[in-house]
Formats: sequence, structure tokens, C-alpha cells
Amino acid sequence: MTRIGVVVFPGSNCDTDTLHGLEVAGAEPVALWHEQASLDGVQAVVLPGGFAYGDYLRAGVIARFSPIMRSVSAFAAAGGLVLGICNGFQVLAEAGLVPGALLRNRGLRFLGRDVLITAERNDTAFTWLAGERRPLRMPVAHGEGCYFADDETLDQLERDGQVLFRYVHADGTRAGEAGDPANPNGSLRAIAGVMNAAGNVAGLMPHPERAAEAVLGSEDGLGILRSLVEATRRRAAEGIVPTVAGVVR
Amino acid sequence: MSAIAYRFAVNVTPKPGILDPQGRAVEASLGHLGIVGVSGVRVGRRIELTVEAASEEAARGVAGRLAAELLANPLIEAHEIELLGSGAPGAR
Amino acid sequence: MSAIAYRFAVNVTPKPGILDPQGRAVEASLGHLGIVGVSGVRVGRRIELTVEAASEEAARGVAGRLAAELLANPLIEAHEIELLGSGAPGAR
Amino acid sequence: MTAPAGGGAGGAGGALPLHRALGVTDDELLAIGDRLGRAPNDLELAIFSVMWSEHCSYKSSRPLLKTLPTEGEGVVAGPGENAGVIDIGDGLAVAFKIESHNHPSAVEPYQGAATGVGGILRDIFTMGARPIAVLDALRFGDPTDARTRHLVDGVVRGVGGYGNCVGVPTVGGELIFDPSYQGNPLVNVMAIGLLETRELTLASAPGPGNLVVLFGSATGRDGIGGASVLASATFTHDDPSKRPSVQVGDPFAEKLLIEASLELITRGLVEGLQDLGAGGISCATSETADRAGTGMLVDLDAVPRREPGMEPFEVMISESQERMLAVILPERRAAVEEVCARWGLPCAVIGRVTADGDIVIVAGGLTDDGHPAPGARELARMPARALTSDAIVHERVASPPARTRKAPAPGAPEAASDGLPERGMDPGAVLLALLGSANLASRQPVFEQYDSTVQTNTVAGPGRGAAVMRVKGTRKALVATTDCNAPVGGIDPWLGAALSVAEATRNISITGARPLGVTNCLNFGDPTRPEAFWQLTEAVRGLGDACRALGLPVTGGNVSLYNESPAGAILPTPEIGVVGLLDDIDRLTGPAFRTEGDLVFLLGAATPGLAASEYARLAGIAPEDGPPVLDLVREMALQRLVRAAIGRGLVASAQDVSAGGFAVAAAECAMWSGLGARLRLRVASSPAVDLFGESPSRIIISGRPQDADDLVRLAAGHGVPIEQVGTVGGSRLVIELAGSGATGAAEERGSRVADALDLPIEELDRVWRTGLSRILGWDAGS
Ligand SMILES: Nc1ncnc2c1ncn2[C@@H]1O[C@H](COP(=O)(O)OP(=O)(O)O)[C@@H](O)[C@H]1O
Ligand SMILES: [Mg+2]
Repeated sequence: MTRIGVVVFPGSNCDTDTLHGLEVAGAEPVALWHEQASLDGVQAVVLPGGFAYGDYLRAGVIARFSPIMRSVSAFAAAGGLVLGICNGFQVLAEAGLVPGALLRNRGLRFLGRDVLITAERNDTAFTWLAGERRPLRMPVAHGEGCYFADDETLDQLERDGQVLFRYVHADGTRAGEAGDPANPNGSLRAIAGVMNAAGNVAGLMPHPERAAEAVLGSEDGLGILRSLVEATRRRAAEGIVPTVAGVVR
Repeated sequence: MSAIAYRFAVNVTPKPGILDPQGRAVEASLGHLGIVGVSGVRVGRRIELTVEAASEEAARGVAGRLAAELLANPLIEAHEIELLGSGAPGAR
Repeated sequence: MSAIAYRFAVNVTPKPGILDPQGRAVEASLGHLGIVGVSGVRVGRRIELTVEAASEEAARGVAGRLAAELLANPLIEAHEIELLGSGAPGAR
Repeated sequence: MTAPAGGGAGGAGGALPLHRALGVTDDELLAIGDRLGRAPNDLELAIFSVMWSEHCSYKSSRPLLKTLPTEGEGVVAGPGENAGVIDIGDGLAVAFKIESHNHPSAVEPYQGAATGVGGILRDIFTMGARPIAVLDALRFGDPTDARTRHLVDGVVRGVGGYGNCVGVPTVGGELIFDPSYQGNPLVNVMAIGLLETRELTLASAPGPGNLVVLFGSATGRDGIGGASVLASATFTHDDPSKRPSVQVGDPFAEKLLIEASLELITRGLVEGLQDLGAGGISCATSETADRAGTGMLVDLDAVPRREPGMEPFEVMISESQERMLAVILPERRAAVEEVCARWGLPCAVIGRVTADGDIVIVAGGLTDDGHPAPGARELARMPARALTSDAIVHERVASPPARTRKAPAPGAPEAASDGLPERGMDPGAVLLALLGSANLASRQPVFEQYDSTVQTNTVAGPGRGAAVMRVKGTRKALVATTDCNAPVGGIDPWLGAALSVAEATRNISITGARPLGVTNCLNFGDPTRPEAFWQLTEAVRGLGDACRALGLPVTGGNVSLYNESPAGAILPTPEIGVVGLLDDIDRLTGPAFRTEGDLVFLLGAATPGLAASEYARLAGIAPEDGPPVLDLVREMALQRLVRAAIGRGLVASAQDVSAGGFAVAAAECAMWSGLGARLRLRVASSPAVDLFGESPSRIIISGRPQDADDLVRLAAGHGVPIEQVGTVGGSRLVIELAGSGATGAAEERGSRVADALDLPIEELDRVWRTGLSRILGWDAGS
């Protein structure tokens, strides 16, 4: 079985959803308490959504100092696969494990509704089973999801293929920045998810685990979870856990 | 016109006695940062703004109204106004 | 111990050039309030806290670490530290 | 009359005796003296003033509430507990309850609404249930008024700010505007939880010798006087002296409290659990003791505090949020402390359960075996019963208003008619006006500020009728809604309440689910006014009659009185919350049309009466018109029919006819599916009544042509009128009017009335979607 850890911070509220979603995606999910240093031998780590430490001060900032985050950083540095969803993405950004920052939504309101995103690449551990450039429908639910980085960084991210997901219209065209309802938070260049340079750590604002069963109205998120689970399984089979990043063919 | 531009900061803080969940969360996290000896954390807002007016009193009046009516919630927050500087309009 | 309690404010403001939708929202609502002549609104945070330390330098060091690592995100925010007062520990 | 001595000393406001300053009447002071056998001291008086407030004691409404039916299939816990609990099979049960936070929200909309959500969630997890859904029923005054907009904005942010953070999806609710709420908005919040039946936990304090543990946030000066002064006195928002220190919610602390409480319960570590709400420690200790027939010795010094220098009465009545009281066996103390510590929650043993039935408060500590320490002082001693079940009851006077028929709503056009409005002429224009109106336009700008999908159970969230949550590990789903027909209640409070129950349960039945039980929040005016008390009396009678007729238990609720402002009293607003159970989620039926070519049927028949309809709000009504009648027997037959038809797979879509009438319901079926329809409606009384009237007991369904005969037969068997009204298809909604009444009204007035409504769905959808943001002045988009 593919053991994937889901970190539980005080205030995480998508931890059980994510455990459930990973199970649907075929993994053996394991909850990891924020105060433990050990990753209990998991083969990949997911930071779930929620409001770790209430998201007080700034989303994700306090969680970043949890004991477990030191281990997650080391795991990531050694090439282990780490995915941050929503609040998990914010924690990764605050910890500097993925580039950029997540600012308050430009509309200054929390936004909970379905959005469309596409995977910019289908050759990463997080997207290879997600569906070729097809708009994926899944919910967002956040107040601080406006992706920000300076222009230079944004150019570099685009050049190096680190932009993983973008908000799109129904026809697959990229959403605008401010004022386009297809971009729920005004993210720069409609960025919904990014990864680190090595390609083993990724974060996205939408919630794939909330779109992983037909009864919930969409299964588009399942492909993202399955990408992670299957990539982890293959790497384990090849005896590379954790290992230097990689692009999974 | 003879207007001058005054730059103010409006500091908004939770009133004493009012629960400040943010301050509490920060305090609770200090241990993880290995920081000791910090207490009494209160988290508020700081708004900086420029008012163009003929005199400092007039400018302060505008900033004060803004603070009381828009920037702070008088039921739970206190505010104070701090002059940061002044100069010719347009030059911030 | 001979520790002294220092009260600081950490003012955190969005860096120039960084989106500040809150500041914009405040500016947009000025019209409704009938307030004119206000511009350049930036909305940030103000955190007040007490540090017990042997000297002001030591205390400032702690506040500075806290500000840089926790209270402000250097990517998007600037911060400055302001000493509000000092006194015997416990008396705030 | 001279009041017995008692705390004259601390009296605020000079001449005013303390008891009156605390809102205790002279009669009540005598009654307190009776129960104590002596005059109360100041601390006792302060505690009584809170416990005997309307909010805590239900002193005006208790006799009325006793008349409600509470028995029903599967009821595990009913009124009197923190929430009603009903068995749903598979070893599971559902807990649900609705509560108001009206007055706090009027003072501080964000925190008022936020703490309202926090409070009702605690009622749910106190029972051992994990909260799985929130619904918010909101009522405000004129949406174009600046103060209303401020309140709407703050309340919506508050509901979201709290619910989103604790991770409980907000899946439904209401948002209604009516001038009567201008000075007194209503914020009612319903919460639903799921529990394993064997983990049901009651709020009682059994076992003398057991420890009383307070855990969660520290106690501060929040909401001192809130329960007694704020929730019970007529509210004027300009009077700063009435402004209490506002309670601030901490959803993060609540999230930890949920996890810690449920862990304590799952591990069998608590004998009883009670949340702290209005009345704080006073209420939690006396209620749990009274339920178990025990008493409690409270060690005041042991209460963890947020601030120095708090007075005993402040500690005892503080409404600091996010706190729980547990009663535990002494040997479990370490285990309980360990759980609280792991969740980062302060936890303290603040007393012992005793056998003598008294709540005794001491300063100076307790000994290890639970007696006052040497030198400890007894500050208060009151029978737990006297504070709760034996609190005073007032027999209020009820008398109907001299003229029960109200004038049309302020702002309604002068020209009244029961036909189509002269101005509108074209029924299509009327439909568009209704769809874009404040009460009927899409609520998306509001509910998209809520997380409605967290917990991954939401099958149908807010926006299209009742909310549906699957129950993981089963084939079942829970269906929930809130509803209230306050405008009709303003004319006839019995009818308003009964209609509310009918509509709420109908909303459940059209999904195929069976309503399980009813919770209610009675929002009314000053009960010392005979007319307001009459409204309350009539509404409770209507609620009871409807629930009995539909075979449903009332499992709990909440009463909020004194909803008045200088501008007047609110419409009587008996908010109804219903939870239903769908046994097989594959049978779930939605309101949107499904397939081109399906036939459309109307179940039930329109009856006259346009008063209090949304149409009347827009167009005015004939002065002699009244509200539609309700036949509860027909309603029951209709709901049985639609459930049976869905159960047999004969129904593709089902939508009930409610606000805005048939035309609005049909438009919703079309907009939500993207499929048009061509319909022909036989006009029985007048075009306005058939198109826009809100007479109850009607459902629009669609189904496959080959199922038509079965449907007609099934309807006949249930004694429900059924009429095939058209076909699904195209991209326009066409409603033709046929029959004798179709043109009569128009001819009488000598005006030309189009006999068909023909609009592109796109246009309906655009008007409906953009209406609310436009009216509230919220800019669309992000
Ligand atoms: N304040 C609110 N919060 C969440 N959902 C709401 C709110 N107001 C209305 N809704 C949702 O919008 C839809 C329309 O509301 P309403 O017209 O009262 O429904 P119905 O006609 O089905 O009773 C429902 O799904 C309801 O749950
Ligand atoms: Mg309704």
C-alpha cells in the first residue's frame, strides 16, 4: 500500500476530507500530528486545507513553525513528494517551499464556489493523470488565495514550467486577473497552483479532494490525487523514497 | 491652493478586555519559535493615509472622522492617530 | 532577575508596489462618507507586545526576530519596530 | 409596594434599586425570596437576573411551548436538551437545533452573527454529535438603506468568518428583506450534527462526588449583562448605556473545542457535558445539576480568567465564548486533562457534584475531597431548581389586534388589483421583476462567501432548495431547510406558522426525503404587549397544529422576544427548520428539469388570495383580498404523493410552488437546467393568482412520457389533483394561459393583457443572478 501522510495542524479542517479522498484515490492515508517530528515512514505528504492556528495574522504563517514542518522541509529537500492544498499551499508558501505568497482575495471576501482550472503540464507527479489540458471543475473555499510574486519571479516560473495550474474559462482559455469571475481571487497571471524548481513540492488553492466522487458533482479532482498516489507508488516500487525530484513519465 | 499634504497613521487596536484571538494565537506559537519572555500580544491594524488640508488641525479632523467611522469599530476597538509627516501635495 | 519589560509596537505595512485591495476599498468608500482630500491609503497590521529582557537592545532583538520571522512576510511586507515604553515586569 | 431588602447597595443609577437595574421586577424579587426563604444577596440577585431573563427562563413562552407535539418515531432526545436527536438507523442519529442571535447582531453584526454560529454549534457537539452543517436564516429591513447594507455585510461576513474557519459547511438558509426588520434584524442559525447513537451525551450532572470541569477559553468580561439586559430589553441601537462589552468569537478555539469534546465523549471520559452560553457558568452548573436532581459546589477561584480583578458575579455570568462544562468521575481527571492539553485548551476542576440540590459558590478553594477549604467563604447558595425548572412563569395577556387585516406593505403601489398590474401588463415583465427582486433573486452573492463543501458531504448546497448531505458509509442522505412565511403571519399568525411548516416540509419531500422532525425559532415582539403575545400564542398553535397534521415531532427550538425597535415590532417570524432522511441517495430528485421531451405536471391546484405575496409587494392587492388558505390534509396527501412517486422512479424533477408562485417556480426549473419549457396553465380564478399567487400545496414535477399514466393513477390514489401542463424543451420559457379566467380580469379593466409569457431562459437567468448584488450595491465579480 502507498502510505501518504496528511498533516493535522490545530485548525486544519480538511484533514479528514483529504484522508478520505486519498483513500478513494487508492492510497493508505496516515494522519500526522503537527507536534510530532517523525513522518512515520510515509512515502509522500499532503498538507490539507483549513485554518491552521485560525489563520490568524496571516494564513499559514504560524503553522509553518510546527515541529512537523521541520521534517516536512527535510523530506522535501531530499526529494519527497509534498502537496499543499489551499491552507496547505499557504503553509508551503510561508515556509518558502514553493515560490510566491497568497494575498487576500482581491474582492476582500471569502469565496466558496466551483472554479475551472487546467493543469499546465501533464508530466509532473501531481498532474500526470489529471487529464490533458482539460478544464477541471472543483471548489475553491478561501479568503486568501490571490497568488502573488514579483514580475521577475513570475516570468521565471513560467519559463521553467513551475506554473502548475491556472484558472480558466469553460473553453479552456486562461482567466484574466482582476474582475474576471473565472479567476476567483485575482491571482496574478491566473495562477492557481505552482511547484518548486525541483518539481517535488506543489501547492494549489482549489480542493481536489472535494471533487473526487461522482456523488459530489465532480470527479475532476480525483485525477490530481491519483497522480500523487500513483507517482508515489511507482517511486516506492523503484526504491526511491524520498528521492530527487522527478518528472514522472 | 495652499493645501498641505499630511501623512498619518491610524493605529487600531482591540480595546482592553476585549478578546483578541489573534494575539492569543501568536502568543501560543512563540514556543515553537523558541522565543521566550514575550507576553501581552495584541494584534490590530495600521492604516497609513495622506490628507490634504489647509492646516494640521483640519487634516487631523478628517483622519479622525475616517478612523472613527470607517477604520475602527468603536465597540471593540480603540484607535489613535499619529502624524508621520507633511509636505507639498502630491509628494508622498 | 533584573529583567525589564519593554512594550513595543511592530508596524507591518504592504511594500510599495504590492497589491493592497483593502487600501483601495477604503479609498473607494470615502465618497459615501463625504470625505475628500484623502489619498494613498495603505492598510497593514500593528502588533503590540511586551518583551522581558535585560536591556533594550536584547528586547529589540527579540521583537525584531519575531517581526521578521512571524509578524511580517518579507516578500510582501515591510515592518518597523517602535518602542512604546518600559517598566518593571508584570506591570503593563 | 416595598421590595424586600436585597442588594440595594450596588444599585446602578442612583435611586433605582439593584433588582430593577438588573431587569428583575418587584414581583420577581418576591418570588426569588420565596424560593430562597430569605432575600437574595447581590451575587445571588445578579445570577437570578440572568437565569430568570426571558432568554434563559422562557418565562413568557414556557406554557405555550408545552402544547407542542414532541413525540415521534425515532426521537432520542427532544426539547429540554441542547438539541433534538433523531435516530436514522445504521446506529446513527442526527442532532439539530435552531437559535437566534438577533440583538447581538444588531449591535455588532460581525461578532453577533459569528458568536451565533459558535453558540449553536456547541449545542450540537455537546450532545456528542459532530456538526456537519449550518443554515442561516437572515432578515433585514430595506436593502437599499445604508444601515441595512452595513448589517447584511457584517452578518454575512460573521457567519462565514466563523463557520468557514471551524470547518462546518453552511449549506442553506434564507435572506429576506421586509420593512418590519429595519430596526431589528433577525439572525437565526440552525446547526445539524451526526452521532453514533451510543455516544449520545446528555447535559446532566449525575453522581455526587463527581468533578465539575471547565474547559476551553478563559473567562473574561464578555457579554456581562448581555443575557439579561441585552436579550430581554427593548433594543435601541443609539443608547450607549445598553451596549454591553461585546462578545468576540474565536472559531479557532471552537474548532479545538469540538475535537476535544468529541474525543472526550468517544473515549467515554465524561458523565455529562454542557456548553456555556447565555448565563455562563451560572446557567451551565444549575441546568446540569437540576436535570440530574443534584447540586454543585463551585470553587470560584478555580475558574481560569482572562483578566485580573473580576468580580464574583462577573465570573459567574460572563458569556465568554468557546467554553464547555464537563462532569467526570474523579479517577478520569488525568485523562481529561491530557486530552485538553493536547488540544491546547485550558482546563480546570471548578467544583463537585453534591447531593443537596443547591448551587453553592465559595471563594477560598475546596479541599481534595471536595469540601470548602478552611477559611473559605460561601458567597451564594441557591436551589438549582429555583434557577431553572422552577423559575418564575408569567401568565401574559393575549388579545388580537382590533383590526387584524393589515394595510398593504409600505411602498406598495396604490393601484391595487388581483389581476395583473396595469403598469406591468405583460406577465413576462412581472416575472422578470419578481426574479430580480430583493427576496427572490439568487442568493449566490451571499452564500458564495460561505464554505459549503468542506467535509465532502454536500450533494446539494445552497441555492436550489433544500440542502442535501450524504452520510458517509451508508446509502443515506440528510436533507435540511429553513423557512418562514412571516408576511402571512403578519395578517394571521396561526396561518403564517402553519404555512411555514408546510413549506419547509414540502421542500424536504420534493427531494424524495421523509421529514424527520422540526426545530423552530420563535422571533416575536414584546410579550407584555397583549397583541404581540397573541401573535406568539397563535403562531405556536399554528406550529403545533401543522406538526400534528403532518405527523412530525418538534424536537427543540428557541424563543426570541422583544424584537422591537422605535419603528415598531417585527412581523411575527416563527422560523422553521426541518431535517429529512433519504434512504437511498440514488433516488435524490432535484428541482431542475432533466430531459428534453419530459412532460410537466402540476400537482395540487391554485386557490385565491394574493395578500402577503411577493407579487403583492410588487403590485399591491385589492383591499379586500386575504392570504391563501392552507388545508393541512391536502398538504399531507401532496407530500406523501410526491415521495411515493419519487420512490417509484416516476419523477425526473420536482419543485414546489412558493414565493413568486407558479411562474417563478417554473422559471427556476428552467434556469437551473438550461432547458426551456412550453406550458399551458388553466386559469381557475385570475391570471395573477395562477401565475404569481403563493397558495400552498402545489408542486411542479417533470417525468418521462411513458410514466404519465402511472403518475396520474398514483395522484388519484392519493386524492391529489394532477394536471399535465406542458413539455420540457427549447431555450425559452413559455407559459400560456387558458380557460375562462384567462382574459376576464383584463377585459374588466379594459386593458390589454398578454395571455402568454415567453422569455429566453438566458434572460431569466441574468435577471435572477444579478438582482441581489444590484439591490445591495455590491459590485459583481471579484
Ligand atoms: N443566508 C443564506 N445562507 C445560505 N443559503 C441561503 C441563504 N439564503 C438563501 N439561501 C439558499 O438559497 C436558496 C433559495 O432560498 P429560498 O428562496 O428561501 O429557498 P426555498 O424557496 O427553497 O425555500 C436555498 O437553497 C437556500 O438554502
Ligand atoms: Mg423559502
